[in-house]
Amino acid sequence: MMSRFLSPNILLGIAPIVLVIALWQGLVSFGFAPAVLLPPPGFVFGRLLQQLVTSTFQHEIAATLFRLFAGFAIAVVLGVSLGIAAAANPAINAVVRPIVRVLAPLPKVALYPALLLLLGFGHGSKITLVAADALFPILLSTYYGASTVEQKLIWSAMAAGTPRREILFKVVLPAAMPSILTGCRIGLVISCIVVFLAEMITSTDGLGHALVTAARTFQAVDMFVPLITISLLGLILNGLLGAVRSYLLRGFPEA
Amino acid sequence: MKVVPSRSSEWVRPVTPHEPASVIIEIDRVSQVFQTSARRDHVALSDISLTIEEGAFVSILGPSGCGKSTLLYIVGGFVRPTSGAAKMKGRAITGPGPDRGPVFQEFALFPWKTVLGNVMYGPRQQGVRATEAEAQSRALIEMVGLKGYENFYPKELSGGMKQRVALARTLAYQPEVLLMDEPFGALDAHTRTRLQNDLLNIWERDRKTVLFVTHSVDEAVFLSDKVVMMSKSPGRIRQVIDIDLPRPRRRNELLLDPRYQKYVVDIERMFDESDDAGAPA
Amino acid sequence: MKVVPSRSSEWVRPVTPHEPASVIIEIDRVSQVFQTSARRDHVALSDISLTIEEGAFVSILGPSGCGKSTLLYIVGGFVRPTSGAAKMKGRAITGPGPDRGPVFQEFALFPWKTVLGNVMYGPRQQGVRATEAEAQSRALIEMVGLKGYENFYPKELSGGMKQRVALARTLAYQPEVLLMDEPFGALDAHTRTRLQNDLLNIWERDRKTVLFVTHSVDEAVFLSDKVVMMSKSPGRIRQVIDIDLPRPRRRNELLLDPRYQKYVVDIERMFDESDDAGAPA
Amino acid sequence: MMSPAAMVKRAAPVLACIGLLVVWQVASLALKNDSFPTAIEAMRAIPGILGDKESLVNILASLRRMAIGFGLAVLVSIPLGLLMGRSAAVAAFFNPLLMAIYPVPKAALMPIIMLWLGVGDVTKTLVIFLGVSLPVIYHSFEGAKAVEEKMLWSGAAMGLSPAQRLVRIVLPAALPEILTGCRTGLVLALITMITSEMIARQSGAGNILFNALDMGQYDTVFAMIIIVGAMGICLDAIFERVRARLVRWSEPQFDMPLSFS
Amino acid sequence: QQTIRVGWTIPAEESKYWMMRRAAEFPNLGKAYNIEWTQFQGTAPMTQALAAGALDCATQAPLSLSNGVVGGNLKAYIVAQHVFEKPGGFSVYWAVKDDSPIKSIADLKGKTVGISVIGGGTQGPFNLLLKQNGVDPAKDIKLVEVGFAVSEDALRQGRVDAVNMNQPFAARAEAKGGTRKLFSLSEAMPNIVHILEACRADFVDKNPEAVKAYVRDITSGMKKALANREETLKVVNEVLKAPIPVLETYLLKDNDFGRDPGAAPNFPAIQKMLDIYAETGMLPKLDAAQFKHPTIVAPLE
Ligand SMILES: Nc1ncnc2c1ncn2[C@@H]1O[C@H](COP(=O)(O)OP(=O)(O)OP(=O)(O)O)[C@@H](O)[C@H]1O
Ligand SMILES: Nc1ncnc2c1ncn2[C@@H]1O[C@H](COP(=O)(O)OP(=O)(O)OP(=O)(O)O)[C@@H](O)[C@H]1O
Ligand SMILES: [Mg+2]
Ligand SMILES: [Mg+2]
Repeated sequence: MMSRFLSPNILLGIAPIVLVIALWQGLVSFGFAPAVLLPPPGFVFGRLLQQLVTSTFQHEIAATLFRLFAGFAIAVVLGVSLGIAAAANPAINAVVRPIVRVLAPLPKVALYPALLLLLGFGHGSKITLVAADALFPILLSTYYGASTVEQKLIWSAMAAGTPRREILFKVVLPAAMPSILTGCRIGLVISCIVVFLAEMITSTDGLGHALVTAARTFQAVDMFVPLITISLLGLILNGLLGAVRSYLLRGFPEA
Repeated sequence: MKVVPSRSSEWVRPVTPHEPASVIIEIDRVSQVFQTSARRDHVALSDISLTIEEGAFVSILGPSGCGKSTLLYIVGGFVRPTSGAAKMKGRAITGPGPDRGPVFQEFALFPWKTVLGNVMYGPRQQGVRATEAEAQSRALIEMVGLKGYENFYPKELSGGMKQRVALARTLAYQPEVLLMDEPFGALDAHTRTRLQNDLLNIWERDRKTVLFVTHSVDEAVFLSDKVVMMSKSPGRIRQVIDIDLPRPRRRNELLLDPRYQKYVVDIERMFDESDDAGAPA
Repeated sequence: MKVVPSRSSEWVRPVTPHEPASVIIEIDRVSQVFQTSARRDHVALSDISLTIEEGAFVSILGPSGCGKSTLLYIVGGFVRPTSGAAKMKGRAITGPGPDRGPVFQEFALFPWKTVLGNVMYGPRQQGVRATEAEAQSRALIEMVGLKGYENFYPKELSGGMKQRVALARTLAYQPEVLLMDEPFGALDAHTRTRLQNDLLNIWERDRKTVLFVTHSVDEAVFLSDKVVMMSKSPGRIRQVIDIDLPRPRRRNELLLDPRYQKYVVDIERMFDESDDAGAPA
Repeated sequence: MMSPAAMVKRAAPVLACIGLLVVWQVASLALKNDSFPTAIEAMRAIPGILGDKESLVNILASLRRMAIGFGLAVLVSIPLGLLMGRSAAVAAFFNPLLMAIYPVPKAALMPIIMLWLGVGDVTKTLVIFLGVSLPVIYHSFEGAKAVEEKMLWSGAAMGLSPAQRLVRIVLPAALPEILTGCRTGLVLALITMITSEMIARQSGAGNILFNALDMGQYDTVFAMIIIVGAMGICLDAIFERVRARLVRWSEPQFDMPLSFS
Repeated sequence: QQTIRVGWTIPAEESKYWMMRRAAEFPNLGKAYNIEWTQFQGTAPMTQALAAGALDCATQAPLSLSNGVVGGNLKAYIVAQHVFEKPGGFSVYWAVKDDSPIKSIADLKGKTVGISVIGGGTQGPFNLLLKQNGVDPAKDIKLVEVGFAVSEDALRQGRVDAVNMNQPFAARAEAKGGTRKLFSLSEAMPNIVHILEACRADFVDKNPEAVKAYVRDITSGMKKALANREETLKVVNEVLKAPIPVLETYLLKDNDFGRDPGAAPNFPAIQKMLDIYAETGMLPKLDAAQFKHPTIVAPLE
């Protein structure tokens, strides 16, 4: 029922993050971690603010965001449509299910070298990797969500003359929405991780690239700036997803 | 009451139910056996045969769990009977269609749509233009007494209100056959009486066929041309009673009619005769 | 009928409802306002005050959507009223407790438990030993006519069967106050009558207090000491009527009693007087 | 005797696998790319791996870490997710924190993780733990949110304390959704089991795979990928068994009418 | 009995591979001290692990070690050396396709060039060479990171115009043909030291005896590796899983890196490399002497 963000809730949410930062500061101050490996948070946030206004850093963020969104969008479209199709049609299910069983648990990074050669060192290979990793959580959630849709909802729609194909969009999709959105949330987090990983393995720009170059030369502060950025990005994207969620699920009791 | 544009508004229904009408629904030796989780067979319907004439109002009465809902699902085409077959206009029923509109016992409203959205769904699906569908739907919502609740989501409605939305949703797309599963079960007497009259009006005007599950003998006799009495364990048809009362019927007149009272008393007695608290087959 | 071990089986309930009994539930100027998704306030209950004496059988009658369920939720402690307060035995109700047992309109059975598992849940929770709880539960299941269905899961039951399981589940843990929301709404007349009698027996033997929502004026008059009539938009109490009929009551005797008939007719007329199809506040 | 349709259904998984291999074979032949060997080349390398005792020890070591990581993650995440689902305050407290922490790639934190946990099993198990817990927490969270309130009210009226309600009502009611999370968790467990061995390795399946990758021995890389895929099939089959047992009560009673023709 | 946590990597640390695979031939190993082996992907993560105290000794490149010293407060001794570029032997080189129009370093202008690790050890000499030929490594070329394992494919697929080659991948590519050497690192300086063995200074100071025994075994491991090529091929095959026929084409032959028979670090060469890094702006000026322990350094008998 509490669909609106109340300010006490925001405070509650900020509290643990502040605690973590305090813990971080404590670890540095009391010597549990040398500053060269774990720089004090003040430094990192200071540098972040400095960096944010530079065009190079903005360019890195833009590159990462583009790959992130492109890959995630592909994963959502593919995952949702395949998941629903598999839940609705036994023939498709018989094909998709074993393929998913095999492909889902594969470590996609191991295919990254092959992807690089196929798609080059630019956006293409990274977007593909992000999509491949984010796809399966979304697909699985959609599948399970769609296969537990209340039968009578489908019956009602069919009796109202909805053609079978449209049932998927008009009933199964909205009814499975809570589960799909959970899958998307997981897919989004995975996308964040994977886009970073891909950029760390090989790239010439992006936050992941900024991170490895800093890490190799032990510039701890510069290394933490991309980390904090991705953290903030995660928070922001999650907030957006939360807003989308409470809009889409406004009729559901759990919203 | 001009909410649902009638298909043939000039047409007047003959008042005698016994005129030779064409058969619209034919249920032919239908049985339904469920596999329970305990891996046992459970016979819900056993050898049901029934024919329903076009334009007839048929009620089904029977003890709880005797298979009334299951029978409706089969006619609706939602469930395939284990054996036997149901036909509509001579063609086997293989799936749901907009010619048969169900009102489910559990309502089954779309939780992601508002009251208006739920009611408009059918007409929109049938290709009615948005403005027109909305006007029709609003009229139906008003008819079921939910004016002002158009933008409420199902979770914000009371049980009886949900039931009325489900009723309006099905009426909105004007199916030829209505399959109604205790559609007034959660309503107070007053609302119930009003909706019974509304339903009769629509039925008489649009020459619909209605298959109506109810627990109220009263209601069954008041509304129907024919009452099907079922018995339990396994679900069978016990008796089919033709209700030979003049139409149009008015509640207050009918209540005083000794024929009406006799029907009610007879049917009630019949139920009392058998103790139906049986165990599953 | 020896299914529920009575707490004081020798105690005989006085037949006159007007003896000075102690108040068990006190509802004091309760209002309930819901926030709808459309961000509007919707007044479900407005300024409700009501006292219920210990051991009384009180029915609530009212048009669909008038706030009967909401009122029950407040007494159950499931919902905190927007303003006003409900008290039980002088103490403010702050949450649910095993002293008040609800039977919900939507049944709310545990889908992962069988019929037996659902019914046994309460007694087991109260610390009754497994064998004893099972014996009691089986007896209750038999009472509601579901013998043979003990190992069925809720999804395998018909609507009326689920409702009976919900009833048995609540009776099983013997709450002092029963909060019943149309507990017989989905039952056929025959089963309904049987369960009404069973309920009266339990109530008379165990001196329970019952708050009973129903849509049947008949049922309300037959069962109750007091009928609360509510009106809609926003939900208010219109009138409280004491039913001054002798107990124990037998249905067939009562049907012939002119006092009974007068009550029914009076209450029905009262409802008819007002047209309650209001819009939300 | 099986009907032809049933036989096709039975054989579908096998057919799909064969189809996958054929597509792979054709694609790799068409692409002529050394780092993308043909399916046959990759399969030829499998006996070499499975026949080698050391490799088997490696694979078992990985599986052990995976089992521990998965088990711990499930044990921690389900209660946390359920609590978040039932208490707005708990959700408001943890959600932003988790959403700030999870997107950070663990590989990037290696220097600090190594500082406290070294480079051994603990670190890798932690990585697996984090991978698995993400979907389990969030599916439990959503599952708990969607539990019908009146079921909880019934429980409360029977005298269940909030903690008991969480365990005895929210948990079973949310179980189908939780299991969906576990299913995704299983996938991520296998992936992180391998990738946790990318940077620092002592023993493990990832060790074999990434060594081969570093050495440009792509047939071994892809043979390992096939082996991981096979593990995926087995684990999923086991999982589906367990799932079918646990949530029999929730499966839809009727076939999806979409396929009803 | 002291345990030493050792980091290693592939593909050119034969004496350590011997110790891992033929432990029985090292009498002190397992008696005087113990080793916990952890394999890493590259030297940079090992530097981080050394700085974090998660490793005691590890394979290092001069650049990564120096980065650890400059940025990570790492104090370490170079106790042995694995491979270097001996004149006439293998030198990491940049290859182009046979039919490529690129004939000289100057032709690289405007091209996409692959390098195994951007900012890695080879980039100092590489940058120097480019500069000497009038190419600005920062502006005139597009540098992409291509691991050694995929460099051949990347070149053949046309993803890069030139790419660096290392053994054993170079040997494999040469056997196939179709590529040609454009320039090699040895043109920037001779005797480039590729990988070393380094140990954390605090660990050495605390456990001088164990480290001494370890260095002694590295020395003898190197001896064994050089003395018995047949067996070394087998050992390397077990570790790298690279087929013996491929190893056969280069390992410990003339077209391989150089190995000092006593695994002795070549401090002057290291100093020279540090100077190049300083010159190309990758590092501040450093003195190689700080890495030298007075007694514990290979060769130790
Ligand atoms: N999925 C199922 N598995 C097993 N048995 C089932 C299933 N669905 C229904 N049944 C059984 O079939 C019988 C008929 O059920 P049905 O819902 O048709 O009854 P009904 O006449 O509509 O009852 P009510 O008036 O209570 O709604 C019941 O005994 C029920 O237990
Ligand atoms: N969550 C909610 N949000 C907004 N309005 C609500 C909500 N829950 C209930 N209402 C409104 O409160 C009013 C009373 O609902 P309630 O369920 O108490 O009615 P009722 O008397 O039990 O009706 P019925 O006989 O149909 O069950 C209704 O108008 C309903 O729309
Ligand atoms: Mg039914
Ligand atoms: Mg209600």
